[in-house]
Amino acid sequence: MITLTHYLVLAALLFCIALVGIMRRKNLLMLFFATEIALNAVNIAFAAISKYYGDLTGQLFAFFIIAVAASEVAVGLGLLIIWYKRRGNIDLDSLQSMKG
Amino acid sequence: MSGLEQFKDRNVSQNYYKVQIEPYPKTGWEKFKRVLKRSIKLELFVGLKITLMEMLRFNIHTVQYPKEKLPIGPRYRAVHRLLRLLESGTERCIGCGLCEKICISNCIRIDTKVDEHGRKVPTEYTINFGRCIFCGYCAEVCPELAIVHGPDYENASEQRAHFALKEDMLTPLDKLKQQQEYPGFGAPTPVADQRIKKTPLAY
Amino acid sequence: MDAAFVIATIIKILIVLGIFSALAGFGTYVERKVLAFMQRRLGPMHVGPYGLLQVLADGIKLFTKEDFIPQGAVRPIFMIAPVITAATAFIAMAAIPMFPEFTIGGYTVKPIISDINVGLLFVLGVMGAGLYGPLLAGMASQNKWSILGAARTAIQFLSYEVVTGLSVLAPVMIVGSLSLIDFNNYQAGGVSDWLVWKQPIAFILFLIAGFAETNRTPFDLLEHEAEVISGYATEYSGMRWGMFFIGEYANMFTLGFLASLIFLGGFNDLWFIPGAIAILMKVFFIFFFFLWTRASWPHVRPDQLMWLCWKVLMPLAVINVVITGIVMMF
Amino acid sequence: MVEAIAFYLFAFLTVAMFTITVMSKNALYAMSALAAGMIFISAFFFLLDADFLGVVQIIVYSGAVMAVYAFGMMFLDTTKDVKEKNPSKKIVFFLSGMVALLLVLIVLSPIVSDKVQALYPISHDIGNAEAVGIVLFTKYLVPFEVAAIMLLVAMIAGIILASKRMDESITLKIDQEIERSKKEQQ
Repeated sequence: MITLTHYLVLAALLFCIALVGIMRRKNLLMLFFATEIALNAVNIAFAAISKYYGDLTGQLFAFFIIAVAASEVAVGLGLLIIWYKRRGNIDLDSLQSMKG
Repeated sequence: MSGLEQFKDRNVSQNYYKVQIEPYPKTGWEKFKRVLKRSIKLELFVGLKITLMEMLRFNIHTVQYPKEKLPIGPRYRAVHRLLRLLESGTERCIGCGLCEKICISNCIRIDTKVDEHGRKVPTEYTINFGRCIFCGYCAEVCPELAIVHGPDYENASEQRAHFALKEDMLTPLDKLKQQQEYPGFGAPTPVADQRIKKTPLAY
Repeated sequence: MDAAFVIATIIKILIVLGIFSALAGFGTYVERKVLAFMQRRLGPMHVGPYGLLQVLADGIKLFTKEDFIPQGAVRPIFMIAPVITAATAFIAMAAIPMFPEFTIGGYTVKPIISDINVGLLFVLGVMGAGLYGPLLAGMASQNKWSILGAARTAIQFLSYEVVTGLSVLAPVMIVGSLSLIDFNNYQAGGVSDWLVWKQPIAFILFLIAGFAETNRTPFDLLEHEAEVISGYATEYSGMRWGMFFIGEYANMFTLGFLASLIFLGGFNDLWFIPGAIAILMKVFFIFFFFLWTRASWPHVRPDQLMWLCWKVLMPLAVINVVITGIVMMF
Repeated sequence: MVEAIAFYLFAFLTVAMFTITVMSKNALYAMSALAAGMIFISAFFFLLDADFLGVVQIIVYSGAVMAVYAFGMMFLDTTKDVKEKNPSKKIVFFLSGMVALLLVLIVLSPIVSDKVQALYPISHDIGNAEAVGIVLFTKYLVPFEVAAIMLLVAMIAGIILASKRMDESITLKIDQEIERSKKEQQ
């Protein structure tokens, strides 16, 4: 029998994978990938909680998270394109030009 | 072969007609008018109608090539032929090497020797058909009308070297009777005599 | 979850896979013949009677051809990309009711592999996920033409998915369900009940977007020979290339079934024609329409494609949805 | 039984795919593994009776978001390895601490959850899509509108950001510009 804890552990596991990715990646695009994993992990947790408590709020939160992710992609990719045009690469280290 | 006569008529220019091209719309209003005209006349569906009518009419023009063939022009430039003299059957080529010299893709090779009658004959005559562009210069330059372009255009083979050796091109002795005089490219036309103007000896 | 259900599902899956793979091959033959007739040609004539065995010859050729992988390519992705195209095309068929229910030996067969209540969205979503085939193929090929094809895949499929979704939204509002069986039952009352009369704009938009999503001719910019050699499929050979085409033809049939189920009355009886034959006729008419336009209409440029999608089709779709909503409110 | 098998299968698949995404040096592997993982996650939603959410996951995430990322990936050479930074010890300790905390919270959650009341209970008479719609357009109408406005803002922002100086070529730079960008980088 699969319980809520199973789903929560899975979500936590995926979230940790995403955290590892965020720590590790230097490339801006790959960093975005890791954040998408984190959002998805949370979505699983929300859907599972929604099912096991018989409450639709969790699913609705998942919808809103998906909407946030979609808008994040639009804006993030636009910024990324601008940065690429200016610098010719999308390394995170090159974003430090404002540092004194 | 009947029904293919219409393809022989290559003089198509009499059926040309000029397409009237409308001036390209510049302002937005003109563009809008064009869109309106096109959509009300449903130009896209006119195209669909034409193709559908063609399909229903079933007016097929395919020539199923290996089974039926279109006639080729009498002076078509296909694989070369080396001709023989009709009476004696000896080779016409005198090994002068003009074709070798004029060949623009540099694909003809001749090796000659002087035979027992004191006559120069080619021992080797090869054309590299990987390089030959069938321009016809060799046939045009040949003073003895020995090399001509034959009508055989179906030259598929396992090897590139086929058709290219002297034995392949030369008329076999037993087929000497069937060798038509000057059939192909490089020979004078049948009415050449009437066309030739005598060169005056003194100006 | 009894054993009979599992066995029936497996049999249905096998039948769908077998029939549609074969139909994809036969589709190429029909396409070549129809195009040839429209262009005053004969098409394939040599292999078998009227060239019927040409399909077989092509199949043998594809299977025995060398499976070539370029040196610089990303091997696993390159190898898996055609499978994605074929697989998504067949997965999309899982939620499509192909025929009316019938009974064999006392066992009622539902000719749908999985009746989920969001069937329509599922089909559209999986067909949308099919864009990964050309996309990954183009990006993994290490070829400039391929990457151009992949970029075109991304913009074209992404843009037209919006139009497909919005155009289907208005019929969904009228029927009030996302299940394709409900769509079919809504139009049970004969030709006058067909949704195409209530939603003509949605039907036209859906068809146009369908052309773009199945990569058919007025919009087949992914592999427009004159511009990008063969687009994403430039480096492919043999059966991997063949799988792209099985996927493309399967998608054409999926779209045919979708359009006939949503707009053209589905598998309801048509006058005296039984429902199963009626839907087959509709699907084959749409398939024929695909070929017909291919013979008649020219390609569009990529910028015209984007212009058409975002400045013409999408506003039309949105206006259509709004008007449908207003009409339904009163 | 079937549910357990499906859960473990898809759990394994998603974890494997996301691990590839995070660990792979090749951007193309990362992208395709992420897309596959997104689709596998929709399987969990189907398992959890959230059909509509599952389909939205396939359409929005795999269909749109990942395709846009793939479009962004055309800037990278997909066959080249991606450079990475090495995280410091502190971050690793922090991460493991976070994991421990999360696990404690997860194990504690059933104790807390006994007191939770369902605010918008799932009714099984109507389908998932209808149920979601009813709650979304009554109780959550304002957040829904706000989300719509946010998407609109994001769309406009994306268009403006990406189309700025679109007429300038990024591959065919004139020499002065190349010199200038070299100086900037120094």
